[in-house]
Amino acid sequence: MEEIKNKIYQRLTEAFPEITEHKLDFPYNRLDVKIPKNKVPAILFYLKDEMGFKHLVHITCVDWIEEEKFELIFIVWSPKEKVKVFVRTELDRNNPVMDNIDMIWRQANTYERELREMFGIQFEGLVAPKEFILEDWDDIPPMRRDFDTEAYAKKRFFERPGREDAKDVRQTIAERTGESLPDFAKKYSR
Amino acid sequence: MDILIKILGAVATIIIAFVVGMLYGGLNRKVTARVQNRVGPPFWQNYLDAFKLVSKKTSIHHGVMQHLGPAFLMVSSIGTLLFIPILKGNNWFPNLSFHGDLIFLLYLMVFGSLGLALGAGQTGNPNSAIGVTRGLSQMVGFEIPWVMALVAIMIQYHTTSIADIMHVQEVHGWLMFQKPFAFIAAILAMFGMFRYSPFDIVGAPAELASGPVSEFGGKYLGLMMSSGSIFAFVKLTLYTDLFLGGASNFIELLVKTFLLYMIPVSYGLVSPRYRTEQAVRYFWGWPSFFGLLAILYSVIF
Amino acid sequence: MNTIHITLGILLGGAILTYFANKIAGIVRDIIFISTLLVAAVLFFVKMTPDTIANFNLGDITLTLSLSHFGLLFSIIILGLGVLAGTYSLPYMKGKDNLGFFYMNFLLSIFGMLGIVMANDWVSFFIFWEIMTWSSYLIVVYNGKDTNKIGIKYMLFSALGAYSMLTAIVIAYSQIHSFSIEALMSQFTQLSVSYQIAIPLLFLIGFGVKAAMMPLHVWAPDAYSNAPMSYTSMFSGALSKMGIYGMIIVFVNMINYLPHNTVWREVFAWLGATTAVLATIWAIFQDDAKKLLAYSSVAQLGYIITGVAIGTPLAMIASLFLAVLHGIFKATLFMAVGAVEYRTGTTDMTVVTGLIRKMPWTFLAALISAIALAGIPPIAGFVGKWMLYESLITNGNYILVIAIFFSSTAAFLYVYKLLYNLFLGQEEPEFENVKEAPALMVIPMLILSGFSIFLGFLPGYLFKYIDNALVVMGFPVSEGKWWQMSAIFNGWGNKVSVDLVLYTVITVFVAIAIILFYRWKNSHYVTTKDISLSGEVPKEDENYSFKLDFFKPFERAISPLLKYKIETYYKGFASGMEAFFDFVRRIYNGNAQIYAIYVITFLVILLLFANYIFTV
Amino acid sequence: MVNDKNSQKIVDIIQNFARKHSLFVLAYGTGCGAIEIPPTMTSRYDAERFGIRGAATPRQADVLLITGYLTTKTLKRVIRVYEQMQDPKYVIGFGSCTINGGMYWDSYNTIKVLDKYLPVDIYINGCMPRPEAVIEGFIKLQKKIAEGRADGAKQYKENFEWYRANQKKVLGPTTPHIQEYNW
Repeated sequence: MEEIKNKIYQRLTEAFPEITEHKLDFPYNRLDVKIPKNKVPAILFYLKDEMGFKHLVHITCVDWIEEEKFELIFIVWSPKEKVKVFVRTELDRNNPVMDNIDMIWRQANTYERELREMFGIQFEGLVAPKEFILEDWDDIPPMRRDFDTEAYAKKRFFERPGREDAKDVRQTIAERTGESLPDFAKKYSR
Repeated sequence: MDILIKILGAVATIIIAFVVGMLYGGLNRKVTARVQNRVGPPFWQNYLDAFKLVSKKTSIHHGVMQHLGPAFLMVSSIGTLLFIPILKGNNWFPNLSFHGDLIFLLYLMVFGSLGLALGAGQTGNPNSAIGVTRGLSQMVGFEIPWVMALVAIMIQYHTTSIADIMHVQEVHGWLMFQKPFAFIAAILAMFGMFRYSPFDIVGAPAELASGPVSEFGGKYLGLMMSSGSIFAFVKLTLYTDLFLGGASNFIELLVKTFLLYMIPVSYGLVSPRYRTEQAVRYFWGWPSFFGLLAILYSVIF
Repeated sequence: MNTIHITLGILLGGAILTYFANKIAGIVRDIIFISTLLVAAVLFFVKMTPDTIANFNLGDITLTLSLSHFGLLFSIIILGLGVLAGTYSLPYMKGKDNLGFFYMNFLLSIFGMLGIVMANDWVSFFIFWEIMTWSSYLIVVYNGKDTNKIGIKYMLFSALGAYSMLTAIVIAYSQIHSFSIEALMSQFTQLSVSYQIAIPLLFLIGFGVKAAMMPLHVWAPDAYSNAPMSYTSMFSGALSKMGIYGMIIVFVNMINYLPHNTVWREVFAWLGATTAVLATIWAIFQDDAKKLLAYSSVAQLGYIITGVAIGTPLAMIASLFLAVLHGIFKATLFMAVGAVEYRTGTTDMTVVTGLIRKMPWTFLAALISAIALAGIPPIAGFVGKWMLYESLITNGNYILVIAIFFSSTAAFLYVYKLLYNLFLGQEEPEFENVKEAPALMVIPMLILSGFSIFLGFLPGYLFKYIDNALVVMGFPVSEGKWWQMSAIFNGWGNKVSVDLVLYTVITVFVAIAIILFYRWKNSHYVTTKDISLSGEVPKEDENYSFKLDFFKPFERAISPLLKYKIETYYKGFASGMEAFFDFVRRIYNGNAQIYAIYVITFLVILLLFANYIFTV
Repeated sequence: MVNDKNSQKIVDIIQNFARKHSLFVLAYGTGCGAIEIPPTMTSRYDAERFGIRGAATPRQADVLLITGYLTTKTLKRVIRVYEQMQDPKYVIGFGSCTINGGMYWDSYNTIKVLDKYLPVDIYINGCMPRPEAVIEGFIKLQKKIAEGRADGAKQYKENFEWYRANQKKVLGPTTPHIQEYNW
């Protein structure tokens, strides 16, 4: 396995000297490379067409809020070599723009829509309906780490007294105080 | 006075048909439950369901055909009921059984399907229309063996009247044994007529949201349910009259119709579901073969 | 001068006047057109007595016209439908160009049909037949797309029919030296065997074309759907019945006397049944309402042909009843589709949707006629179908009954397709402003559907005329044996009392309506967008009506049959015909000059053989 | 006679008896709790012996089961479905998520208190409630119906503004119009 991974890495570095970081010592069949974002479509094309990585497993994103970066990860899989390659790239967190790659794999379109909605990453030239899962979302994208989901939930949704935090519910029920509800609604909430 | 008695008789027939049909529906549920190793609902469950549906406080409609659909259905059921002899010798609630014959009944029976189809179409729900096209296709399927069986009987005894056919059976014995091929064809067609599994794709709840009736609720659904129960009784009585020699008293009628009713029910319990084209081809396969055999038998003998 | 002269003169004069009145003003043309029809119809029905005889002298040949009871039955269809379709066409045709031409041909085809049913000799029969054919041809190519191809198809088949008919007439004349229809009938048995076979066969080809019998039906769907709907209601309702008229004459007076006539009957009954079955299947898969109705017409004519071919008294009553009734309900359906076309501009069933609330009266007429077509009691279509079945069963045509029954049950499918796609389903914003058709279009439809209901419980009124007609043809009086005022019987003495059916249905219906309308206010109207769809609300521009591949399951079920029948037979037949047309197109090339030369050539040929034909 | 108070009462009792024993449950699974319905309905626990059976569309149904957490997106559909059901109709909140948010108490897209948006007749506690608990809940609901206290639909109608305001708040101002409630 190690030899195969080394061989793949050799071929990749020969074709793409721009690869900045790599990590080969993951257990099993995983191989990580990092590359500037303008080279991502090229390396994905190369992986798919020249090296037999036919399957796009996933596109995902990590929010490195301390470093002001988004890290995009494209996972591709070669059914012949049984090796996964993680292609990482970094985006500026304040202006997250990425090239659209759904001409390489059609299914990338779905992942890109999800990333656009959940992280606010703009894919240039992505043709897709505006909304993916959320309807009428009016806040910052919810998967970003600076999005405070608890505060949002508190602001947005009603809350049963005694369930303000992650404490044991039975304890809070024991300490429950009165609720401020209209009379008719009291009847239906107990 | 005479006409008053006739009207009272007709009303009594309708009530009996409703009660018995509903009872059979409940027993069907009970039997199904017992086969599935359940307790099941009480046998009077269907009465409660119907009453509850009718007593719903509000209902909606999409237009005039949604009223007319259930009405057509009910007209078809009750009309057919009034034109078949319930008991042998017509000495008990003869109604209008002297004034119609088998071919007339064939056509009156499909009146309801067309009415329901139009009512379902008015709702604008695509599931309804899909269900209707499946139902009508299936109907074209099972009418063929059914008509073949009827034609075989008619040409054997040179009559198209049900009362005459019942009379013939008093002399010659039950047609079930006299004309076994016709009986087989008719019973196989009956599976499609009752729309139990495996021919229940018309209103398949999981994929079509109950098909044609998906926009009908409240009193409309209650009326359809009642009409379906009456219609079930009508079909069973018709089969009894045609093949089982009719019934000379009410108990006999109940026994015979119940036994007949259990045939599609028990067949449905152990069957998966046919797609529409499979169902249609099924009916044009062995059932039609038996139908042709029956005609041949009648022509030769 | 008697009533026949006057009626025909009015129609002919009216036709010509209408054409020239078009040059003056539209309103004058309309008034002349409709008053011609009305005056002719009133005069005909009030003044006409069956023993009137009118002679027209054309040189040496004398054309004799008289009205028998048999012709009277058909002239009821012709003039009744003519008046209603004429009324209907006033608003329907408004704004089209070349209207004088259309109305002239309209009147001329009525003139032709009326002439046919009164003709006493084959020459006048043929002349009027050609007037009818030509006027209908000119209307078929009057507008619409692809008129060249459709027109040539129609013309080719009509020519085939006409010339085979002419050949038969010539042969008959050469043998019996008389053009009189009665003479041929009375001397038919004395002809030699080859003539006894050739003459009816040639006649049946001629009439089969007009009645759209199986191998000769190819022109019908296109021609029916291409003519303006106001004329198609007559084209399908009345004009096709001329073929039936001729067939009845041939079957009753010639084939009855042939030694092996049951073979003839079986063959033609099966041709009719095949027509019915195949045309029904094709009708199910049409997406254009006009085409659907056109195929349905072919199918219904198939029933009638079957009944005529069987030829027992009950079958004859059944097919004549169906013939009249087909005129009534199919005309209504064509008119209703025409009304939809008038308001929405299209009859494509995948486009039009949800018109029931916009055009309720049109829907009512279409519904009643559709029920009549499907043959469901208590509407009159049932009476005809019942008698047809009974006649087939009692006559021993068991498999034929199954075929007819299949076609009749499958008719539910296209009836539902028509009603659902045009009138039911979700409403479309595009048709938001559609209004009910003008009164002059709705009233004829409602009158005709009224007849459908009326004949449903009192068919005796029509049976009386049919009885008289059949007595003329040599059948025994059938009143009391096959029918009473509101009851019908079969050969085994079973009966259906149709009035009781109606009363039962109405009683139950009223009772149910009371139950349904009890606490009326608790039932709310919601739009067709408000449907249970897993909580989704269709957007304004979304329409969820089920339109495409409407009977796909059925299509899959009969796909082996379709493959066998349509792919190999029909396509092969059609392509063979196409190749034939390619050849024929050199003759019928659309150039009037060439046509003139063609006609002249034909006349020259006729004159060359004149000695043989006329003087022997 | 129907307007007479006592006879109206009798009619009510009869109707409530029928309603109680014939509950058509809308098969509309919203969360993970939907998986508890098949065992409840089928041979093991057999809810049909209480007259409980599934209905395919909201037009035919009496009971709306909210089986578990409700995202805002689902809530929109659930409200629509509820409004399509015909009076009388009942809502059963099923599982802790409908009561107080359960494990989704701090989720950004899951509502926490169902009875602010729809009138709940019965809550069934648990995560998930077992079929025994579900049947127990149904029996409680039947008891309420028999006593004539299960009038959630009436409350919804009378306080429609309040409910609608709550729904608007969570579904956002840009909510595409929910079709008008057509009673």
